[in-house]
Amino acid sequence: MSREVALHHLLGRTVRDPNGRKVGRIEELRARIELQEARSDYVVAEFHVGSFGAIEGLAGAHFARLLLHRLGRLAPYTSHSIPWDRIDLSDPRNPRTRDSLEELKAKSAASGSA
Amino acid sequence: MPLPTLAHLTAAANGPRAHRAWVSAVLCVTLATMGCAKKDYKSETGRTRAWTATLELARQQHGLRATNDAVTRQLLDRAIEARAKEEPLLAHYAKSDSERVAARGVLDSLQQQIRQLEQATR
Amino acid sequence: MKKWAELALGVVTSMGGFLEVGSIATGVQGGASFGFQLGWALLLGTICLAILMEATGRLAAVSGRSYADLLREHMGIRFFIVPLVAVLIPSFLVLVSEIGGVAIALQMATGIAFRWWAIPIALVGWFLLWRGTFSIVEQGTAMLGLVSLVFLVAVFKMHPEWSAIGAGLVPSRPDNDKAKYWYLAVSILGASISPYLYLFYSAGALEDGWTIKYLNVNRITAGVGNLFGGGLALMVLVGSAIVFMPRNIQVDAYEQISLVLATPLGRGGFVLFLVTLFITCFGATVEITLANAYLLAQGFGWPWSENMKPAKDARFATTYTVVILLACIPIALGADPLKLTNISMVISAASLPVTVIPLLVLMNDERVMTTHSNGWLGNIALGSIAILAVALFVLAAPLYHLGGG
Amino acid sequence: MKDGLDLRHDVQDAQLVDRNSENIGRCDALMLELRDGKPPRVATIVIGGAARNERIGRWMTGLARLFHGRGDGSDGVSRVPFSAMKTVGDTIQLDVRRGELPSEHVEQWLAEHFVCRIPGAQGKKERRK
Repeated sequence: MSREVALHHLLGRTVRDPNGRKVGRIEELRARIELQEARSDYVVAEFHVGSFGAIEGLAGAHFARLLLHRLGRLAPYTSHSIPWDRIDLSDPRNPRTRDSLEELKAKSAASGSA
Repeated sequence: MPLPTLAHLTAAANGPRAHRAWVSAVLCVTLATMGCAKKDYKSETGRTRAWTATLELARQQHGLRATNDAVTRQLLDRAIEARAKEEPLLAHYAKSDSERVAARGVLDSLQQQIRQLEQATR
Repeated sequence: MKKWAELALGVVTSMGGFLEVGSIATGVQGGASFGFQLGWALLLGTICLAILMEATGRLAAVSGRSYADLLREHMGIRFFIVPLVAVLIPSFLVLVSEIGGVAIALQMATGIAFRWWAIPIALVGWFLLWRGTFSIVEQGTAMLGLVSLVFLVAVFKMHPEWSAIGAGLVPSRPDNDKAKYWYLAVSILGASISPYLYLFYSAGALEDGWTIKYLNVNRITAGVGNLFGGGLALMVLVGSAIVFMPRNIQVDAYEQISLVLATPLGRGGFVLFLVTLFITCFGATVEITLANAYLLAQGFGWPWSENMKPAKDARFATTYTVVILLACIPIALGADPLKLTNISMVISAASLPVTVIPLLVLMNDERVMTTHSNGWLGNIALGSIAILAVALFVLAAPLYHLGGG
Repeated sequence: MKDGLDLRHDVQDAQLVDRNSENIGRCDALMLELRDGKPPRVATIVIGGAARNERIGRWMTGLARLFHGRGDGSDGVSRVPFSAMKTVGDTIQLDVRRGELPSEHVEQWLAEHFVCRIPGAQGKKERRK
């Protein structure tokens, strides 16, 4: 069974962990090529979920944040790269991670991308 | 950590509210700009005197053949138009007797300039 | 040798194309009411414009893409609509004013009422766009626009106190009529920093095939060319200050402006004023029409180029045709060109944030700018313009209420 | 080519060109196919029409309905399978011909019924040096 969903319906959606806590919003989907016998397809490999909801659309905040970042990593921005199979899209309006927020943070810290 | 790009920043504001706020802000400014400047006794006497001075300069330049008849006539028309508009405005804004007398004087000297320029162009 | 020719051409193009209906009208009104005192607004506006044009030109030369194209791609269609509308509305109003300027010049020359000229002007402008190439449209009108140097001649002939003009370049507070002073400052800024100018400039960089090798040409064209152009606009303000201010003449109609040049230079000055008004407004008419078509075509991904046959980019050609024909309607119906100009300049000033702020972000995106992204100096400059733009957005409407009209 | 495609940054809203490098609009929407037990597949690029209006906002959908009346909104929409993508860079090249795309019908209609009826539409314009 397959369903179609538009990319712009996923972007900006709030992602929650199994306990209902907010992980962030979907900011980007990274696709990779998947080689098959007859043809090759692009498939979504991972979801980038970040906390930009906090400073909605304020382009100027870029510099404020850059400054904060330089001044001692005070920037409130966090992001997670979540592999496709660790996110549950059975209800595309309410995406959920399969890992809890703590596990995600641990993984992010381990891969050094926090 | 990647730096945010324009796309990231706008992604976060995907809700329709932020967008609508922008549009309505632009609309408000557009509508608000359709208003008009403040008018009072001082501004209107100033405007009337400015037309008197314009016609004086226009008559001088007309005499020197520096301008053409078309512009002189257009300035004259504009001045007549302005005088017709200022007369009731000044009557409305002049609050004291002295202001009314002064307003009369300002309008009369514009009328005099109009007459003189009319004669010069004839 | 070729490089020098290109630099000279760039400078002449920005200089000859600088004056248009807005800078003439706001400069004359500013000079008549406040003497040299508003020179700083012109200087500030010119510097801001030079910085914005340098940035959008660099963006185009480095990425090979126009500013409108990048706006759409990086903001997404949802947010692109905001700058799209916020540029289309004021630039359409400015376009109407420019057609009004050309029409008034013809009225003063012939005595035939300006409204009858609106449709012929639109048709001639359209014909130039239909048949001409980009360089004819841009450089041709700018070369002829050099006739505006007559303002410089007029000012020299009147022997102004240059130190007083210099003093006006430093901002100061007015003694009276505060609302009018700040309103005129905003409209001078709005006339100098029109969004259509830098959108047109970045599309033009692509029409001229700029690459990364053109960064110096861009810097000089945007910097030196605009400073010279701003200098000319300052001469308009100074001339008006010398002729009108001692006589207490306020400017309520374009016909009055002809006296600025007729007084020091006689008949020759008068005629050259009409030619200047005609050429500069006509040049701006075709450029704004094109800027609107560029914005839509690049935003929606249509084929576009002024160098292509209209049959090859039908939507683009249809857009400029419709835009210029629509814009002549208000003038044909007899709308007051000076009032229209004043309103357009204020709305134009208010629309700046939505095109300036995204530029600041794009100029720092290394995926777009590679190694040519903004340094700290460029960021401070653009950041200050962004703050100014927000201030103008907030203040434009109230100031128009209090001081304009 | 770099490792992977960022669908939002690299694909959505990107300038699309056809086989002959002519502009054919922008990626107004990107459809993903969600599959059970398999990663979502990048399925279709959509150009024009209802998807674009919907992304702009509800007001645009309403506006479009006002103009087009009863139409189901599928007119003038091109749906190109993502497998037709040849290259991704500043623009995305699709292995299609401009003439085949429903979203390009407007361009062709305007060229035929408006632009080419005006003299000079096919006349020479110099290419720049």
